[in-house]
Amino acid sequence: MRYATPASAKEAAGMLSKEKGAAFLLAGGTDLLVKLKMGMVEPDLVVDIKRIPKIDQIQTSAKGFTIGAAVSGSVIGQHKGLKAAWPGVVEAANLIGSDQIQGRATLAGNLCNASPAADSVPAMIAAGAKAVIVGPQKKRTVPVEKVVQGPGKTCLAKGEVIEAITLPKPEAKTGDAYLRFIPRTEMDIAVVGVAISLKLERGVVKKAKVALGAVAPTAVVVPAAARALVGSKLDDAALEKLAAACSAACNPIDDKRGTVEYRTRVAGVLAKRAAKIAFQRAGGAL
Amino acid sequence: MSNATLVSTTVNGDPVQFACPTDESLMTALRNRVGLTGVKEGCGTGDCGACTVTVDGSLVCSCLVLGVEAEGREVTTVEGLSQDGELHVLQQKFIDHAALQCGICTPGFLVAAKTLLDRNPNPNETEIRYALAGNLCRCTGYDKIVRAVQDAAKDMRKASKKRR
Amino acid sequence: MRVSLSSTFDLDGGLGGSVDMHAETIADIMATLIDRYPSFQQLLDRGVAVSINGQIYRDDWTQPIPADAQVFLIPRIEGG
Amino acid sequence: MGHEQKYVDKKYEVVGTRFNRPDGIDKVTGKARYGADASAPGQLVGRVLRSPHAHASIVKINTSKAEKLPGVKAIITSADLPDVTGGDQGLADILENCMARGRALYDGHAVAAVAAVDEQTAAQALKLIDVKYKKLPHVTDVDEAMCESAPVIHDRIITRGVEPKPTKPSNVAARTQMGHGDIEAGFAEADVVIEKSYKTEQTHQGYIEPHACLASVNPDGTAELWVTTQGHFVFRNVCASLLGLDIAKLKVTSSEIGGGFGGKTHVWVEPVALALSRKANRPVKLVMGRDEVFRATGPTSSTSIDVKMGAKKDGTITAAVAEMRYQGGAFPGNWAMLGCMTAFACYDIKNNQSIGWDVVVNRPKVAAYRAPSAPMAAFAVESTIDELAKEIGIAPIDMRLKNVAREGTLAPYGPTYGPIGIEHTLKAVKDHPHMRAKLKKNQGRGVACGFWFNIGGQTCTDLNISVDGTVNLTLGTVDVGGSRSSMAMIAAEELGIPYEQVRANIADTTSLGHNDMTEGSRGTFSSGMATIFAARDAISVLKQRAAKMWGITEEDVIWENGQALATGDSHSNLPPLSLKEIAAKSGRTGGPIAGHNEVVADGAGMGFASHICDVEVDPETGRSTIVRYTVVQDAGKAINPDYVEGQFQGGATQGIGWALNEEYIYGDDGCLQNAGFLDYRIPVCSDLPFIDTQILEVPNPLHPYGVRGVGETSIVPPLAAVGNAIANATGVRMTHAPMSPPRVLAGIDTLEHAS
Repeated sequence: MRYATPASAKEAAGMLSKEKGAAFLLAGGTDLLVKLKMGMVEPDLVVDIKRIPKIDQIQTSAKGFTIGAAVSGSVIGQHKGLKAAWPGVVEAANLIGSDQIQGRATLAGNLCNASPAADSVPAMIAAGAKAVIVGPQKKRTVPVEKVVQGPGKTCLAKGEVIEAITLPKPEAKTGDAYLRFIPRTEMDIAVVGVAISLKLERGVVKKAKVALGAVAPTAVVVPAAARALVGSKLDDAALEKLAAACSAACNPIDDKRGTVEYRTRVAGVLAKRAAKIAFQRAGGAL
Repeated sequence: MSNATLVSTTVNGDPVQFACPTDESLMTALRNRVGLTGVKEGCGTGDCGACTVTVDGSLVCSCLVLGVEAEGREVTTVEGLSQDGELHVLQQKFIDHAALQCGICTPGFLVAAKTLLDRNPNPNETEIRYALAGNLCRCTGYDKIVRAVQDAAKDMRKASKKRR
Repeated sequence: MRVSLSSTFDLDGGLGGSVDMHAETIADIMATLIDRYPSFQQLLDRGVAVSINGQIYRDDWTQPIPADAQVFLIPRIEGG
Repeated sequence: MGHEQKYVDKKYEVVGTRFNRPDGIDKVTGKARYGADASAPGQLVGRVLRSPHAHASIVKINTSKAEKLPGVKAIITSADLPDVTGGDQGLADILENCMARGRALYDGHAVAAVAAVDEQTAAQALKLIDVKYKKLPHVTDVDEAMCESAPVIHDRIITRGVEPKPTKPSNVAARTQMGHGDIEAGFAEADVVIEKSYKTEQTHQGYIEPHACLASVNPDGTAELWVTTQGHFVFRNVCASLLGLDIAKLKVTSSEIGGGFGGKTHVWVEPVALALSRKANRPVKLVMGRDEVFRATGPTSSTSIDVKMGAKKDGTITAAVAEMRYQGGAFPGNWAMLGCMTAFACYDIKNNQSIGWDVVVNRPKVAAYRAPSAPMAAFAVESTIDELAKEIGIAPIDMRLKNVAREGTLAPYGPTYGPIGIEHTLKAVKDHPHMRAKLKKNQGRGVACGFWFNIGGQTCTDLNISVDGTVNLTLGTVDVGGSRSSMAMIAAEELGIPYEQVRANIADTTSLGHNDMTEGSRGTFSSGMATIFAARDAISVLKQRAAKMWGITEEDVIWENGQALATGDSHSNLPPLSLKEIAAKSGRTGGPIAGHNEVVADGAGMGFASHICDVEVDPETGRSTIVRYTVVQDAGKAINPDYVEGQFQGGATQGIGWALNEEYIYGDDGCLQNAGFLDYRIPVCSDLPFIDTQILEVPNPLHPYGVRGVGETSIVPPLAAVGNAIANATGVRMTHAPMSPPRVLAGIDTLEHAS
């Protein structure tokens, strides 16, 4: 296995595109090193992007936030501006593993690992996050929900590298939240994850986006769930409709972490709870 | 040793060089090449925290870091906690409170607890419990560990007040 | 003296029961049982402990047995 | 002299106080050396190839490609571990478990092993070993394994304990029955009868340190083994028997042990490492990965248990029957028998009967796990008692007190109890402020009791006094929870010197006589007893020497508070001689001063506990949170209360993990799906509250200080305590452990549909 530390995203892309063997990108490494240990991957080349200048920083601009691909969860958790703007995204990012994992795990890595149960992905989708992708030739920006195409599969072409995740500056009266269900209090993979962001106008939900994790091969956006919220003040009827829409959107599997029935049911339960948190964060009164 | 790479790094304040295969974890490199066996392997997959160290001040499972990534970084292990032959307050409190039974998880707990107290000198019980959730202990039920950290935090706050 | 057997023991066709004998130590009991019941050796190989007045002895066959003691043979246990 | 085992009430100076452990500094500084922390010149790395199938014939193993890989020094299969067990089926089972012999019996069963110059080469060599399997039908569920249609795993197994003796082999290794009274008459007397079936899933001891050893065998048959174990003397004997070595020529050193809980009482990779070293003629270090630990080392049984109990309206239990099925993995064990012995042990039930079925399945060989087999039986029985209490309308705590076993009660496994502490624990629970604390919405409270025998066994201890008066205490029982500290305290107590003057060490197998394992809660009980006797032995020498120094007869010397005193009017002018003074002159008064003891420390004294658990259940997700937990247990006498509390808290937490989330999950293919700490969910720090403890001391009549074993009992009550709390919070009686969120939610659903 060769190990490389390129000085730019473009250089990284070049290395990956030229490699004939199995090449892997290393950011936080919390997924890659597990796969290495278990013998699931045998890389010929590992490209460590952490030496790329500024890739471990969060940039704030008038348009929003640019989170470098090597920014760890603990750095995200300590960023006051980001926390105030997108608390749901920050919470989701911080739910990934222990403090030790937080010292390494990144949003871009969580996305590229393309696990159906990734915590940060539904939250990023609900918040309208985008991935800045650098290839050997060109750069493109893709909405997060378009990145993952199936378990372990992304839209990244050979040689393409996610350089950063961008989050828009939230509109006024916006709130987001992410809740997941795990059997313990920490250290588990989500059995169900629900992210909701919504915008209020005079106390009524004007816009909403709902995304679910761990209930389908990829995170799913649920327009019907968003429609259930829009126009409501989060009354019980709206919440019941939301729950029903979320449960209906589930297409999970039975596995060691949860059953189809349980995941479907709990998706609705968490949706209601997450909606309430997002609603209050947007300034709504329950 | 195929594809061995020479790594120059700082471990517990000392300059250290070691050669390791590129796919070797920092945990294995620290244990087998630097001789710091206080870094324990409980799982190798980041789930137990026994191999916890800090890299440039950031808390990590050293099993989820490549040895070659340590190039130019500063690594601190449990062996670096005591200074000039004196135990760190946390180390002493772990002994005083019987916060260890078998002791295999202790190095990881100490590094994690120290990182917590450096960041938050006055954590409440819940904060302590969540900060240590990445460290598994099978012997103690965590009770005496949490008490030891609370007591150490108290002493450390007193000491830092005195210094000021 | 009456030596009772745990009903988990099968001695030549019957479960449990009791055996009358003269015994001053645990070793005496074992010797008598091996003598009278050839299949007892197999039970012994799998592990037998002796309860004398409620206290369990697993190993020390020199343990004396008081005249009016309640003696009970039970399976030898292990722990964790 | 002084080897009187009987309890004597007295005041203590050191015992019962709290001292820091001698291994503390090494363990907090990272200096302590565990199984994987040793190395030897020229050592190789050992790795094991494991079966990916639940049950398969091994048609052929081709190692030729792997052998050609540069750096590979030895490859072994079962052919390199010939059966020299001489017809001892128990040993033969251990050998076959260490390395499959023609058939892989479970997912993870070792089929070959390699020793190579480094980790990378060893890993590559494993990939080059070509094993041709022929898959066979498998069974992993205990109930299914008992069916006529189940694939029979061993042709040699004919069910024991059944009349007439079966003619055909099956997966049922043995039937056990015990109890007393007239069951039918007992149920006829009952006003209320409850009958329920329970299931518990398989759990693992979950010690954080994987099995690890460093083996070195010489061509002349001498060998050394450094290993993490609960009993290096037993490991020595077993390994020597399996490899055909002379016992005295195999030196085994126990490393610091990173947790065992029963799982390190059995050999797994040690004989393999020795065989690799024998073949390679170099030291071999073999460290298991976490996935290997889960797939191939000692989990506890999964069970299926039916309980029927009847009671009168006043709460008197008139009859109790349990039928319990325990699987022992791929090899027969006596786990159901242990379940039978413990099921009703907390109670005085006139008519009771337990029937046990020991069953084999295609899972790893079951090993002891802290009070083995008792927690599952207690889950079933203690849950049923709560149901009875509910039906009758009596408080569960009163129901238990009404039927509690006492001194003189006939134990369900036969004998009559001596002085025991279960009633004391229940009364303490009843009086505990925890029982009166207010519960919030969705919260419930449960109480449950637990029993474990505790065992003694062979023990051997040396106590050597240095010329400066400091004392080396040499022990042969591995220190798993702080016993070195407790033993040093006992030696200090007996000798009358400060704790700091005693250094306790664990000896290797060449330095001391045989010691049984640290298992069955015996460490402090048995080594403690041997330490007392060794110290008293040393005191008699000290008195002889003092007599010599004074020039008086030994009969005129007594030992008090760490010094020799001359008694009698004629010697009243002689100043006392301290241990230090006598030790300083030892070279001139007859040589070194030492005390020794070899003992079979039987009579460990039954351990009883009662636990209180408060739980909060999320009615929408079925998730249970432990909000408060109290352990009350009889320790006989707590030598070092810190470590006794630690045992209570640790055991309770393991039980809570089992109650809530821990379980082996097998796929339809018979393979283990959650062989890691990510999905085998042991409790993490944030899952728990503080675990309150209350130590009771009902002296064990067969220990000089009254000590009882304390290590295991605390894992017995939690399953039922949690279950009873969930029932109290939700009205749902959970009969399947772990009571994970999906199971609890399903239970809540059933209740809602019913109403």
